[in-house]
Amino acid sequence: MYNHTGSRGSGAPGWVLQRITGVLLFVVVLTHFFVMHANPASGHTYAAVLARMHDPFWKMFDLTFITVGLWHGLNGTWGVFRDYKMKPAVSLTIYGAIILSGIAFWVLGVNTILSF
Amino acid sequence: MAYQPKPPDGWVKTNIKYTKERGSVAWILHRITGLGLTAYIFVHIYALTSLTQGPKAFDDEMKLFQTPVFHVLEWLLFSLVIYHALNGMRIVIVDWANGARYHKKLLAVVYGLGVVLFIGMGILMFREPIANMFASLR
Amino acid sequence: MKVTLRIQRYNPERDSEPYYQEFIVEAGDEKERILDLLLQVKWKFDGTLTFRRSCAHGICGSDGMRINGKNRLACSSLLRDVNFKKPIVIEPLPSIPIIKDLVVDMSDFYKKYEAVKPYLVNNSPPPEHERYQSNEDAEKLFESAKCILCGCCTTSCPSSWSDENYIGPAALLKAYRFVFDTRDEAADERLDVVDTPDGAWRCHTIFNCVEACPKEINITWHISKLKKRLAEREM
Amino acid sequence: MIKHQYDVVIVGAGGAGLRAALEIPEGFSCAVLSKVFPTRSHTGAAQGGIGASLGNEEEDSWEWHMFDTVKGSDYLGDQDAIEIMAKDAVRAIIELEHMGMPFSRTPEGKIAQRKFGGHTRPEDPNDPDSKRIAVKRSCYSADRTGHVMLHTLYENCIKQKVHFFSEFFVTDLVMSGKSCAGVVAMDIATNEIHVFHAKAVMLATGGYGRVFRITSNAHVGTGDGFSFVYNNGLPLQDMEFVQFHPTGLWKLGILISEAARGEGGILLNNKGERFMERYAPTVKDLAPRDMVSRAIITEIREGRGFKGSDGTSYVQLDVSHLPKEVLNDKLPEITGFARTYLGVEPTKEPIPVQPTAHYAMGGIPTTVDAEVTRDKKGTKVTGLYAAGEAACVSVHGSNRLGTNSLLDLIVFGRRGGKAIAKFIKDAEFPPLPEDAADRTIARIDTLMNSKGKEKVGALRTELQEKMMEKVGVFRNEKDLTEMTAEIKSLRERYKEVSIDDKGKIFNTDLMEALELGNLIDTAEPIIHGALVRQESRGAHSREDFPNRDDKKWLKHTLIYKTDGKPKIDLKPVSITRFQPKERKY
Repeated sequence: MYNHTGSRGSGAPGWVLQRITGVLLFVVVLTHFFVMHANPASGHTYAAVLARMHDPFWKMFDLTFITVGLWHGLNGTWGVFRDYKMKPAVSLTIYGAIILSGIAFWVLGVNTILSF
Repeated sequence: MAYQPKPPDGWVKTNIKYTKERGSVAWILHRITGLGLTAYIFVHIYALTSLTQGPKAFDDEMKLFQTPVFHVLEWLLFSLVIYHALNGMRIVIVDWANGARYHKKLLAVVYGLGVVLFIGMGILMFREPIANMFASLR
Repeated sequence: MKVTLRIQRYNPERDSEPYYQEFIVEAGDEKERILDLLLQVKWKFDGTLTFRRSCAHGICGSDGMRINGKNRLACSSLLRDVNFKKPIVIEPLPSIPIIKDLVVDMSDFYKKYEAVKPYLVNNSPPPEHERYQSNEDAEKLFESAKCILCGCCTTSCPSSWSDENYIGPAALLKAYRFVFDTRDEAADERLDVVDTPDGAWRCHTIFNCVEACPKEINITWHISKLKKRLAEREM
Repeated sequence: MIKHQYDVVIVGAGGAGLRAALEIPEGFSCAVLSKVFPTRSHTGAAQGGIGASLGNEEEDSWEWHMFDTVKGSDYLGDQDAIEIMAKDAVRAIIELEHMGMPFSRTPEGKIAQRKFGGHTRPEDPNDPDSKRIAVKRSCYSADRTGHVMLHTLYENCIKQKVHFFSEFFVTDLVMSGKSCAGVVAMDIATNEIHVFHAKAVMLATGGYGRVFRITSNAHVGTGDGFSFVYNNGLPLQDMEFVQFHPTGLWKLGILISEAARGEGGILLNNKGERFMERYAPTVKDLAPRDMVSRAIITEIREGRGFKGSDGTSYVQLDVSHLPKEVLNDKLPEITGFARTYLGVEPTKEPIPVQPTAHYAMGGIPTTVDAEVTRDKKGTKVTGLYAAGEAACVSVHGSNRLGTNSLLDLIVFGRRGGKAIAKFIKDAEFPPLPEDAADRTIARIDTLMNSKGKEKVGALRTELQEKMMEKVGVFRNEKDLTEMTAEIKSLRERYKEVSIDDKGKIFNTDLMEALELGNLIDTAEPIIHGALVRQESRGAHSREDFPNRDDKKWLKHTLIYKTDGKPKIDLKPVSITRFQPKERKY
């Protein structure tokens, strides 16, 4: 039976941000891929990575990538899960897991970048 | 009520039974690639933590990733990226720029451009083996 | 020309599960309506076959059903629109309860329709004459006003399949119809209903509704306008 | 059996029923019963528009509208009622607009109007006797006027929280002495019998198009209301007047609105002639429907029709010369119908059309306040009301003009609602007879247990084909006499009908069998009325009596069911402003 759940807050900010981050990632990921992976011969030694990591531009670039990418991916994942009916406990667990793992990996990634 | 309507099929069965429209295929692919890429970001971040353990740990790991098998996997990963990116742009156009009126044309562009970029990327990535192959033919 | 209809049957008084039954009917030509073939079955072979029908030309919205895997109106689908070389598979609309054979329980669908306050609200005293509205503003509503409430869209939507609490494309279209009416004053109340996870945000622009709509309404376009309006309101 | 008590019960949720429901004041209970979900009602199929002398596009007046309606009715319409309708039309349209109906608009933002058959104005507005030319009087919303009107009315009913009983099939009236005490209905979903005890009952059950083979009407148009009244000893009025719409889609009968001709479409015979020029030199293709239908049948009979693949004949409706924008913006549905059902591309080729049974001018006799009357003196039946196509006020006389049906619904639906609202304030519930549902239960039991050989589908097809053949556009004594015998035998054979579905859930087999009974009940007065009326007037055209006979037949017929031949009574026509004249266009 249809049971309207009323005010669980607007989905608008999430929807708008998902699109903005999407457009951002479109640029960031493709750049990353072309720079890092299109040419398998270059840039994969410790020294080369270190050199890039000292460049503030690339540092910012990678920080953006990790932040925006994780947010976009996890918000999307939550969006997928939310489409299916779940018991509140299950849904809360999944939501928690998504947030915690997001924070954990963000810290992990930022720590890597900022170690240099 | 004196009668009990039969509850409907679950969503899995309905998804399987219902005609696969272009749009719904694109949506399913978008979800799968999205979930896949999110999982990959986790792996990627974790793998690069070896940078903090010094040059040896990192270079040893890189050796593994620089094998041909991983290059092919990388190329396949790119197909997920390119599909999710292009289809994502289509969704943005649908949502923000009247794209709903010509979504099928947009979808054709997504697939067309996707294939072109995928092949292009393949040529870029494997230009050395390809060049070698042609050289040996000469 | 002989055509085979493979019809999903279910009689709650007799059957525990739906099953399929085949009927071979005689069709004049490719322009025969599927509805007429169903009526042929009912009137000649098996009077127990149960389905809704009324106007028989796609304006009343009674005979929405799934024909060869896709939601359509039986009266506005002709033989040539489907593959009739193989048995034509006819099933009730998916993902809503089946009352009998092809008759489904639409009460949930109507509840969702009513949830968006589908009526003009204007509390200012009306003028003696009509409320003026430019033809452009009027035409913005025409496509959405075509809706016949057949249920083909909402029951074709994967978001509805996974959660029946999703308000569905038909109700969202109806919300558009009034939110964008220049004469209406209750847009905010309606947007409140729609601005929930069970509302517009569960639409993932899958376009199944557009493919299914027998009146060729681009429902997704209308929902996208609604989402933009919601986003603007929020910002 | 389940009993309900409501102050008002409205049967039928089309335009008239919904409009009436909106008039029931708060504090009184009102139930609207419909055998389909309200928005599936046949009002939704109306296309072209709703007539009112708004004068938004060109000068117009309600008197011209009234005159056109009177002339269109071939002077059989009651002029007091027509005056009320034509005067009230403007207010009614404005009210619909205020309710939210999305109309097409003029550049100034007013309701747009277009030409329609039979609607005219004097060429010189200051000289009422000057030549009359077509006028833009039909208010429209593309070619889905009925659809948006039905939805608007239903929406307003939701707003007012009207109580609907959807998919309840009414089977009988409950009469308590001389007044009406409610209705008996069957819940289609469960086969349960419900008795609705009411102070006032309104029948808004629509028409009977399905009596005929080729019809623009929905499958639900089975004349149920006519049958209830007829079987309860009350009369039906002017049943012989059946409107055949000239342009039904060939073979299917689906309506191709007069708006197609209002926007400039023309009819062609197989010589490529615009034949309406010969039949109605001034308004040509925009002549009233009865004349155009007769013209088409005449063309076909004289060999100027096109032969279809199935042996039937048709003429062509050509809209291909109209600008594409007109077709797309103003006639999208009907061009769609031609494409979908006949594979004809209306922008390039003409559409095959033939006359199709469309509208019941006659029906349940009522006063101008929708109160049902029981005799020629106009004695009212307490607590019983009727409106819409089921009723005969009579504003359409012997031939209805296009756009006047939607107008009829909202004008007399509202008046009926108001009359009911006034009535229920002081009225008491009439006693509910113990045996209220007995007749229905017996009828259903008989059908459910019958082992007879007759089948609903076959019997109905036979009825429809014979009616089409013998009681169609042209009629004569021989055919009609044969048909009276035929209907008698059909009635006998109906007793032998058995059904396949013996179940209790959503038994549409049973419902169709009950509807067939209603169809036969409705066909009988049509045939007898047509046989008795020895003249040609409006839609009733007797080959053996080709002229109008005002001396003898400027009268309404009232027809009562008896055990033998139905009893016919005559009722005077109200003539106020316009004396009968020859009807020429």
